[in-house]
Amino acid sequence: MSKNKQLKNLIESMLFVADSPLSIKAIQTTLEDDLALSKKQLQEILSELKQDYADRGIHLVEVASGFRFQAANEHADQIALLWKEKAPRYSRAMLETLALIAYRQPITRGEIEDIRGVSVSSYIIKTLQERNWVKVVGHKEVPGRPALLATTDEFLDYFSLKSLAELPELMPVSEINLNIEQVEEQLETAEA
Amino acid sequence: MSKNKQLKNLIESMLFVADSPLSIKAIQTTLEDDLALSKKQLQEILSELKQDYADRGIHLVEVASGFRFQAANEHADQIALLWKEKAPRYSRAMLETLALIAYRQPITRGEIEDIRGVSVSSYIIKTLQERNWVKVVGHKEVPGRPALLATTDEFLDYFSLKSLAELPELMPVSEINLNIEQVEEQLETAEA
Amino acid sequence: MATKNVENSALNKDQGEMQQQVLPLALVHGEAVVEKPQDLFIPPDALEIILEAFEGPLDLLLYLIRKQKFDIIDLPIADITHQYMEYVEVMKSLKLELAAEYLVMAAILAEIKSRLLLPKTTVEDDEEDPRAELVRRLQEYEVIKQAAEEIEQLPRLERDIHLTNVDLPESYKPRVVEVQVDLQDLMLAMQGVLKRAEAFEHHHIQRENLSTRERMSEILSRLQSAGFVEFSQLFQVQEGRSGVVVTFLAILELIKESLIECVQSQVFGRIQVKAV
Repeated sequence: MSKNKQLKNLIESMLFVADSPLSIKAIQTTLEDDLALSKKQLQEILSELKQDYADRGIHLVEVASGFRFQAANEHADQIALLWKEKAPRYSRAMLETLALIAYRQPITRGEIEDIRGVSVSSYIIKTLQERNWVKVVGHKEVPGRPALLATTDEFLDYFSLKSLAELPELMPVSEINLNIEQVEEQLETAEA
Repeated sequence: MSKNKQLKNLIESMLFVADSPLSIKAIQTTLEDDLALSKKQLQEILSELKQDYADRGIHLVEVASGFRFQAANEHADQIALLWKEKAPRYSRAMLETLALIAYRQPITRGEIEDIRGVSVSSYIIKTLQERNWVKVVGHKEVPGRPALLATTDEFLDYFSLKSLAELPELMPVSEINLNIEQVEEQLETAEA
Repeated sequence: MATKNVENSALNKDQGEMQQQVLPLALVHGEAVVEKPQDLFIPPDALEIILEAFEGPLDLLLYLIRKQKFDIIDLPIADITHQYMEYVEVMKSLKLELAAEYLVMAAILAEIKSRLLLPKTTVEDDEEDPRAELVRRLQEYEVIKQAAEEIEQLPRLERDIHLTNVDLPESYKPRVVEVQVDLQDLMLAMQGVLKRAEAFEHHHIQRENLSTRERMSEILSRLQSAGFVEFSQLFQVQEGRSGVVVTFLAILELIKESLIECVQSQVFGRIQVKAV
């Protein structure tokens, strides 16, 4: 391999490996112990590299702080699919709140909190409302007149349900529960 | 640009942008909604890409969990200059534990301790697990049901191996000469 | 160095006592010169360094056999035992666990020697050579020690292999990915709330006033006069969590004893409770 080709390969691999754009100055400084490179030399190499990648899947571009390789624009959409598996998931708090609204509607935020044993953040309610899955259907006639929450038709559409009656059946309480003996044992210990 | 060239560019940019090596299966799955790609098609594209980069500053290589781009070996020293921090060093205790897990997997911590003749600190096992090099693959059916440890694909990726079969060969026991004859001779002298 | 060691080793055999090597191994606190051990005896002041230099007694033993032509049989057992016992004192302030492993090895060697010194007639023929097990362990360890060195040499990420770092174009705006929710997840979440509300709350039971039996009676008398009562109506929010838990346990107990019945007229409808 020619000396020039070797030098070009070195610059190329540096640009690829660096975690931020590299300026001509930065390249010169990194290599100064081994090689004295003029600005002009580097500019030539960089323009050659730019040419090499002109019709490839990635391009060498110059941004404010230097040169970097980046994916070609035309593929960005499909590349984004790489992360589709990592699509955000709703937290347990979000799912449980939605479940309580779906199965126990209409329900107030306070009631949800009572059942879950922890407070429900406004963010959760807001997210569910923004997604058009949850709406306020009235106000409970108790002090403070808290909003009564219920699910929407969009919620049913999303889950391909014709009506709430099609929600999966919950296990009878006696089965969820459980291990009566164990609970009793603990209770006895607590009472003792 | 031809359709084939476009497809190649897309795969190229995906490989560059992905955070971890991409297997043929992973590429197929990512694009399945937009494009149906056969294994053969992808193999051809990958081998073309490998060829394209053969004499460049970076190469396309295959490791355990798929294909990735990495800097060509010959530039490693100079590229290392880009980073001031040193790569982590691993203690002998860590490496011996890792070697036992790699070569004798699945293995329990107790078995590692038996062979090394010293206890294995929890810190070592924890570090190996945190690095995702080692995982629990089951439990041995003996009292205490100790965890059975094995290596992961990330371990192979880290060391640029495609499979465990590529690990350096173990030294045959027959080559380990502990001078037992000599020892025996001396014993006879001592007994005489 | 190797030649010297052999000589030392030979001297050892002749005189049956400890010899110190000439070449320094390390500097301790800038001055003290520490020698690599010639047998399983380690000078107490060098103990810590030796323990760090070797991966354990097998490692040390391998070193001794290889470099010092150490003889596992011809050990001055009495001396070593005496000296090892001295460590126990020293180790009180150091890594006692590590020292213990060296002590075990010294004990194994002493046992091997004592068994070999027994008259042959008392040894059964089918009994294994006591050295065989030790040699097997040494070989097994040596294989792994070498393997670890090979792994250390393998080219690896961070040190020898550098990955490429390519980003998406800056102009690119990621598409908003809507969170996927599964109907099954929703149902499980609900099941989870119910289960946890029960499991979680009984931890907070205070051993006060509210006993389950008492509550069971209250519920029963209420049901007898009212017929159907909605499940949630049986709970008094004012009683706080411990009260709710006791009520819940009381209801479970009543169900278990077939004193009451829970009825759900619709799939997601409210649960009605009635006395049997």
